[in-house]
Amino acid sequence: MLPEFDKNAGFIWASYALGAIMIGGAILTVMMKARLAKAELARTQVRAEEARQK
Amino acid sequence: MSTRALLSATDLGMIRGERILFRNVSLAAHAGEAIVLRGANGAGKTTLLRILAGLTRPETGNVNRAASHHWIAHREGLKPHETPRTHLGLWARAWGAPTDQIDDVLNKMALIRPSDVSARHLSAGQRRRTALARLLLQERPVWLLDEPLTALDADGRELLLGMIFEHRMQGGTIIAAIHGDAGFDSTCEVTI
Amino acid sequence: MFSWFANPHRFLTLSSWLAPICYALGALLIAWSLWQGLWIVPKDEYQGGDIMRVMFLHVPAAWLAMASYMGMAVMSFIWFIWRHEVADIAAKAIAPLGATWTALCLATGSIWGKPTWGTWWQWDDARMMSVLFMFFLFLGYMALRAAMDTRQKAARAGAILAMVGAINVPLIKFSVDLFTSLHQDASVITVDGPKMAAVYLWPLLASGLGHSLLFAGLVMTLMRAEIWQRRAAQIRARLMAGD
Amino acid sequence: MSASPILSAFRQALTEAWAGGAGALMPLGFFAGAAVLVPLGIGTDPDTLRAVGPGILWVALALASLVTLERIFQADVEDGALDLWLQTGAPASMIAAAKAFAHWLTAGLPLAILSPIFALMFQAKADTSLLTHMGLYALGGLAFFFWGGVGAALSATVRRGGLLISLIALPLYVPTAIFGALAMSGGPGSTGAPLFLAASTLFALAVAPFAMGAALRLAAD
Repeated sequence: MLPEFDKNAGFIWASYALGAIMIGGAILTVMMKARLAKAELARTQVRAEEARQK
Repeated sequence: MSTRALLSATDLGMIRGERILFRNVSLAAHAGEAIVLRGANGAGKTTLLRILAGLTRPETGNVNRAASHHWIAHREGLKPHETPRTHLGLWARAWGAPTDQIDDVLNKMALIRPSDVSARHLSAGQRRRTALARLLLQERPVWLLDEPLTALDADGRELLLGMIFEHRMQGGTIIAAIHGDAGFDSTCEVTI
Repeated sequence: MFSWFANPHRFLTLSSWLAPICYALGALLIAWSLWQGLWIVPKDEYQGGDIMRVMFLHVPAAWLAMASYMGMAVMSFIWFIWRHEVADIAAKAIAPLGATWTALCLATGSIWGKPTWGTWWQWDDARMMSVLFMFFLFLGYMALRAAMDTRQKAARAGAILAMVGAINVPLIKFSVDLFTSLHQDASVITVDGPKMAAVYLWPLLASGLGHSLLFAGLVMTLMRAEIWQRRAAQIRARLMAGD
Repeated sequence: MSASPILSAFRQALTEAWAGGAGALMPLGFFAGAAVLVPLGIGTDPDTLRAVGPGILWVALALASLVTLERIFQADVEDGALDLWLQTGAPASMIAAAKAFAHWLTAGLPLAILSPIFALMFQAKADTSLLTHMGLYALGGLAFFFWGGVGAALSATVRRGGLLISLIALPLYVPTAIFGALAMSGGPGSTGAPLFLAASTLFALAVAPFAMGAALRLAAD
């Protein structure tokens, strides 16, 4: 199923593997950062709400 | 006493990082007046003074400067290699003030003896008096003083209070951030 | 148009639907270009055989290295002049992502260079050298922002550096071009139009667009994270101040 | 816009550089160190040294400029002089340019003037080209001190900002280093390179002061 390449196959797969790792890593960190920030904001808003009620 | 304010600020606000330092602070300094800024350490007294001096950009509000001002801050602006004489000489030339008056300014500030000692070897009091000597180099109506009394001994305080009194008599104004007893009667106090 | 940048709230609503579209479209285009580039497109002996297939990753990364830095510089300029917060948030979000694609470009270029020119780093390659200095400009920007103590100072210092960097990019590019003699001249977009066969060109443009859309989506998500972070920090500050 | 504040800023920077002693001697020591260490590292065969010489001296000049630049604005921030300079009414860019120029005069120019000695150590032929190279080192050094000045002003409030200055200044030094080394290589393109070097230095003199001024206003904010 994978395509057959000539003698430089190693270099080609290495490049694309590196691309997958770096871009995949970027996507994961960005998504994780967004989720953490959103959760942190929600938590802080709840705390602010409680403080206002006290 | 002319009613025109020498320096006025309206609705000043400042934030540091995410913390609101102060909000809608307004003041106006007229000839002969003295405004003392009060507040705990780190409350923003120095920041407010720096806004009035035009060094710091306020978050909200603006400052209207009708007259030139002197700036004497906690960090005196003395280079380690400068002596009182060269320091005053440099700033007299920078401001276009006459340089022949330097000797009697040094005399008035009791700095004749250490006048050629480089700042690195001066005492804190002598460094403070060298900075205060800049006030006499050129006649500027507004004096912005940040904790001017620190590091001054008894006759140093006496000297400064005399200068302040004389400056106000000649129609100048003072805005000073002071911790504790000011030593002069201020027309109004702004607490942050 | 600039007032649009001013309001973080408006940006949040806009990006809530625009970012997913960028992700979807970007993924689609990248997938198609990969499928074409690796499976369909014939080997080109003149360009060194199969190794030229790396270009479907290397060329978009090179394009994004330059485009993202210029985007960051424009955002910095808008923030510096009109103080629109969203512009600063955009510049701050672009930097790490731009640096990632720049690093990717350097890495794939080096891997591509080994079989083609026999060295892992071709000093005489003007484009690779320019991308290398873009990488340093990104690092300098991020290091400077991190070294500042408040958010406002970081924004202002970063803006100054980004603008100085951007104004120097043409000079750096020119000096590097003068310095290098041996180089594979830019085969995609040249004065007399793309010289490449259409069968290579379409996947290349598709992957370029795909990477750009993915990049834009990631920048928007990172900006949303930054806005939430700042909101939380402001609420915490008010809580601490007790009003 | 009276010039007296700018002249005074220039004079203060000049005396500060000389008084501290560090101004002139440290970069010289750094420059000599780099120039002496390299032959020990890459071998002393005359041909390689003659080929590599100009390039090494450019790198040494760049690094020497970074050594002195870290202090020129940081000192003013710490002792409060910057606050005074920003209130003299003179534009911050002119004050910054005066200070950067003063530091070039006390550190960059001496290195350029001494460059023939190091060039001879790198087996350069003792002919008039040494003098023209001296001029090129001076011209290029000016661009180093102005672009490096931007990095120094931006990191004036950063503790141990030296590393940050190098990271910021490195890409900005590239054109000067390339044109400078090319102008001295004698190979193809070396006739036009001095003009490009002059052009890139003029570009630095025109652009860098405004960036330095904005950065100093930020440092005092």
